[in-house]
Amino acid sequence: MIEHVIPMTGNRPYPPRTSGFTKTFWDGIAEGRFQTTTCTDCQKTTFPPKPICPACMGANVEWKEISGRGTIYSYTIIHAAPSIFAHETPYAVGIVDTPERLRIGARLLIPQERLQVSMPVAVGRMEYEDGPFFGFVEAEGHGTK
Amino acid sequence: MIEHVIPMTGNRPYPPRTSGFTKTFWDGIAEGRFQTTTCTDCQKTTFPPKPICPACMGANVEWKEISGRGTIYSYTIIHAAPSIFAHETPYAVGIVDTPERLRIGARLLIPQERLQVSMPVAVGRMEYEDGPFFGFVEAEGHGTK
Amino acid sequence: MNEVTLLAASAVPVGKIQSRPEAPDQILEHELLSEVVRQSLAQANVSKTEVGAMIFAEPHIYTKQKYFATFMAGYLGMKCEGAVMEILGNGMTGGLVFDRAVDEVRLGRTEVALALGVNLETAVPATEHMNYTMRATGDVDFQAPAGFTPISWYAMDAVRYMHETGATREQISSVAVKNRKHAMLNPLAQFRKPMTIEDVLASKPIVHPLSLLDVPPRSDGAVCLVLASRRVAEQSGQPYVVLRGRGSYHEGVHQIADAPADMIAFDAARRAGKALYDDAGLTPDQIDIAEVYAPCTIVEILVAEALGLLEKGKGAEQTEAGETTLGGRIPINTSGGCQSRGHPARLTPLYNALELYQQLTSQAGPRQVDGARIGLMCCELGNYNAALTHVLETA
Amino acid sequence: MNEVTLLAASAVPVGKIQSRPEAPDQILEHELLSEVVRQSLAQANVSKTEVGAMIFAEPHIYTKQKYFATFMAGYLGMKCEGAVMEILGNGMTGGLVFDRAVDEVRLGRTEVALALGVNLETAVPATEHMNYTMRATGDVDFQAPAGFTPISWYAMDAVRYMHETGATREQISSVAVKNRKHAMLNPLAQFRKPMTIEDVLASKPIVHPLSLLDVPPRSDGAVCLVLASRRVAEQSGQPYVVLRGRGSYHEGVHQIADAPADMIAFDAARRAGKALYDDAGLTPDQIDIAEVYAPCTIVEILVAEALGLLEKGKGAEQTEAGETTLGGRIPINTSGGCQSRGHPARLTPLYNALELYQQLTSQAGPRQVDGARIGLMCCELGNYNAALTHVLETA
Ligand SMILES: [Zn+2]
Ligand SMILES: [Zn+2]
Repeated sequence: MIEHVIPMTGNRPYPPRTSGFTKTFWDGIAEGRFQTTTCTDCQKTTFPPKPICPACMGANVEWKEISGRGTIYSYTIIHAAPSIFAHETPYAVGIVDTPERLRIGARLLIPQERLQVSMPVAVGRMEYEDGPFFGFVEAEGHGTK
Repeated sequence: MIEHVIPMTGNRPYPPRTSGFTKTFWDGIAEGRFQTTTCTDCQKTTFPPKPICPACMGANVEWKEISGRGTIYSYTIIHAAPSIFAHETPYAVGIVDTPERLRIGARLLIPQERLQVSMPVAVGRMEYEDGPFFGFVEAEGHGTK
Repeated sequence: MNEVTLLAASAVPVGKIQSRPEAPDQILEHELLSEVVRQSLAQANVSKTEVGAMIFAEPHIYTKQKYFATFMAGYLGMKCEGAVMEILGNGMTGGLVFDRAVDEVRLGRTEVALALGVNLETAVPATEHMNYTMRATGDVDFQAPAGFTPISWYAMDAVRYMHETGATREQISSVAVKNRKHAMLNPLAQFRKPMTIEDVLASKPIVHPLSLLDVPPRSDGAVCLVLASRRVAEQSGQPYVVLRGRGSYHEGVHQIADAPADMIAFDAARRAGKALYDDAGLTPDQIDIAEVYAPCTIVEILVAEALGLLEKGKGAEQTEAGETTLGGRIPINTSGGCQSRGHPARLTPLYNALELYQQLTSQAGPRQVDGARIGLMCCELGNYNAALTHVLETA
Repeated sequence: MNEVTLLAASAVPVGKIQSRPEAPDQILEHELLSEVVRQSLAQANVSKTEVGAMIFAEPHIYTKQKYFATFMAGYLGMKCEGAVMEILGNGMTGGLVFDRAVDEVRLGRTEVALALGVNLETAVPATEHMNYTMRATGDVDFQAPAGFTPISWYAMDAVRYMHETGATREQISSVAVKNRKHAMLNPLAQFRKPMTIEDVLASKPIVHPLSLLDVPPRSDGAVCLVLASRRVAEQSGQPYVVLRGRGSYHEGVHQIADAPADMIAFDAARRAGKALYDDAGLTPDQIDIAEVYAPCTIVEILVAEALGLLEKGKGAEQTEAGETTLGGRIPINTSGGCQSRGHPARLTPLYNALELYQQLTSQAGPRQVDGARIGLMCCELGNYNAALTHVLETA
């Protein structure tokens, strides 16, 4: 479940496209579910979600909700951005590894001075004016140390 | 010498670029000279003009004025054009072979019903509002038969 | 060097697939192609771990995902010891993709290579698309400003051919009627309704003397071919065809030479054809079927003449007489050709290879050419200023 | 198969070449490249009629003349029995161009092939250019919307490397200082003024922890290499180098895997390196010099470690200690590398090959590595998710 909501200013600088297939994912983000696909033949879970299984090339996949928790494998702070993102600089992006053995690249909505490798994070919904996107925030309880 | 001037409406739909090298050609068009380059090593004349010789790959070329006369090798009338040319449709383009043994692709400013293979033509300056381009008109004296 | 086979070929039907920018559900390039790859591997009965190279036709600029080849390698999790790359070369794009995929197997860099791509363009109006393509088929400073369009060069071939040979417009357009007959039998074809010569002649003028039904439609497509070593092909238990030869020639010209020359001889095709016949040890009369890249009706005639499949200067007449129709002496473009099978430009040569695969493995259904064992394909750059030829043979 | 040599290499100095749209005198892509081709053929002492293939790096979208390869074949009147084509593949573009040109000679399709291209982009602001390139270095729907930039992935390599190894920012940035020292001796380099580690550390932050002088500048370029059969090379009377081996690997990942993995091992480079050493019968310690595709300082360290040229986890420290500097144990990027020689992205691997050619034929002037006989080059896709390696040797 997506517990965190982060208000964002303006529209999404580069809105994702939605296909008949990925609609399930994006609708889920809007509705508070963080989901991806798992192969019902070989059990491989993959992210981003895919209509075919990249492990066995089968076409039998099903959606499942994932924890949305993970730890930062690495991160960076972007000072020089594409012009469509310039108004959001500096912003942090990172690589998050999850307990489902997924690796996800995403925006990190975490103060720069707190960012560190191995920090626990949780998925959040970035609430832009024209629609949502996903990112990660510092996991609750982590900030107390 | 370019004897014919054809008034055109508006700006050139797709204006050619001018380099330090091709400036001589485009200035010539504006000033009434139809020119190209000849290799001073192997005497090859080429069109469009080039700073290197495509016959011997030498770099010794000189500009020379050419007759601007020729005959139509083939032609077509374009009814479905790129949008930037749509307002000029239908228009004719063709392939002109010249006495200097050059082959030139260009606009043919000739009434459709008169167009024919082997028709003698002469170079003309298309006078757009933002600058000139070259094309071919029916050679004088040809129309009398 | 390794012998190379074509072991499988899958594609979506040619047609209008690209979604408009405002459509709520977008057709995504990678989803479309992934399914085709999946089908082709199933058809080939090879596992994804055997694939060691992926050669892509570069998608059009309209396709959002850039560096599509390496993206797809990631999307499919395809580990490759051979090349993962995108190729561009006008109408030859698909042919070069095929050729390079073959080379990866030939050179032993992998035993299985994919030749694949996606072509999405139909949601962009033709008049806008041409603002871009006119910069590809002419000198942008000396020819594009005159208003040449890509197919205007072929139209000039037609005018000249009619002038030199006395061929009629009806004879040239009979190519389109013949191709429609073929397309009616091809489930992958874009246009499958009956069509007469009167329909062609009455269609909207596009580039004199060619009308709407003489020229290619706008088409989307997605295709994947599986090239494999003979060893893998034999072990697969699936039908396959063998690459018997190839030829290639670029005459050092872009659209028109800088000096008078015989433009309608399609000399590059003649030379690439000769190289092919020499390489394969064949003569033109031994070819059972041919799939040639021919966006316009006139082009099919000229390339077939240059390849020795039709008689020089008589190609239009011979086409009208049915020599290239299914059941005729030398069936050409049994797929339906660019006019009716459709013309997803950067993939057309790959769809042509698919047609040869189906014919030479006797999987062409109602359009099957009886006893077809040797098939030729040919594609081009510019106004056939370059040609690339391959001959495939029943295993 | 034919043995292949690198017989000549010409280029314009890397720098800002592209003209702004409003400039009265435009730099034309074909005029720029034609002169480089002319020089390379003169240097190789081969006539244009011997050239039988031209493999191009596809120019950027900003280049007006489309289907540039076949246009150039026409502009130069270059008749070719081998391939005329354009290739695209991120940072690997130039490497794939080199590799395919080599293959045309290797397969006997020609005795002389050109590997060439033009990269014009500097008149387009970086912030605009990135609106396009961000779609190449990530999933356009799942990653691009987060704001990843092409070099942000390398920055994350740096953060992780520092975390795992304890390497310092100063050690990583010592790559840039070393490369500037090299560039000061290279007339083709874009930046040749003296520079200190303090300059790097004080430069504007770009992608933490990398600053302006850790990352590549915007660069234009034009380059042409002449690949030739051993027979042609010998007859030329000119100095040349021999291709001794190659390796290639794509790990089936685009930027990041879909599962946790060691991102900074650059496993594709390790495997392509192993394939190279096996093919050439060499070990890493036999390499005299290396030119590696490394847009950012950290990348040079990681790829050198993966190729066995530096010790795993110690590359930053060894670089700071001067092991990869001219005069050091294994000079890397004697050209000045991406940071100082410059980074015309689609041509960088071709400029790297040019540097090896000059070094291995003892034409590198004041930056000549004494006794350099064996040189390695390596380029990549994504975040080194794929690597292509070649080793060249003095004839
Ligand atoms: Zn599976
Ligand atoms: Zn000359």
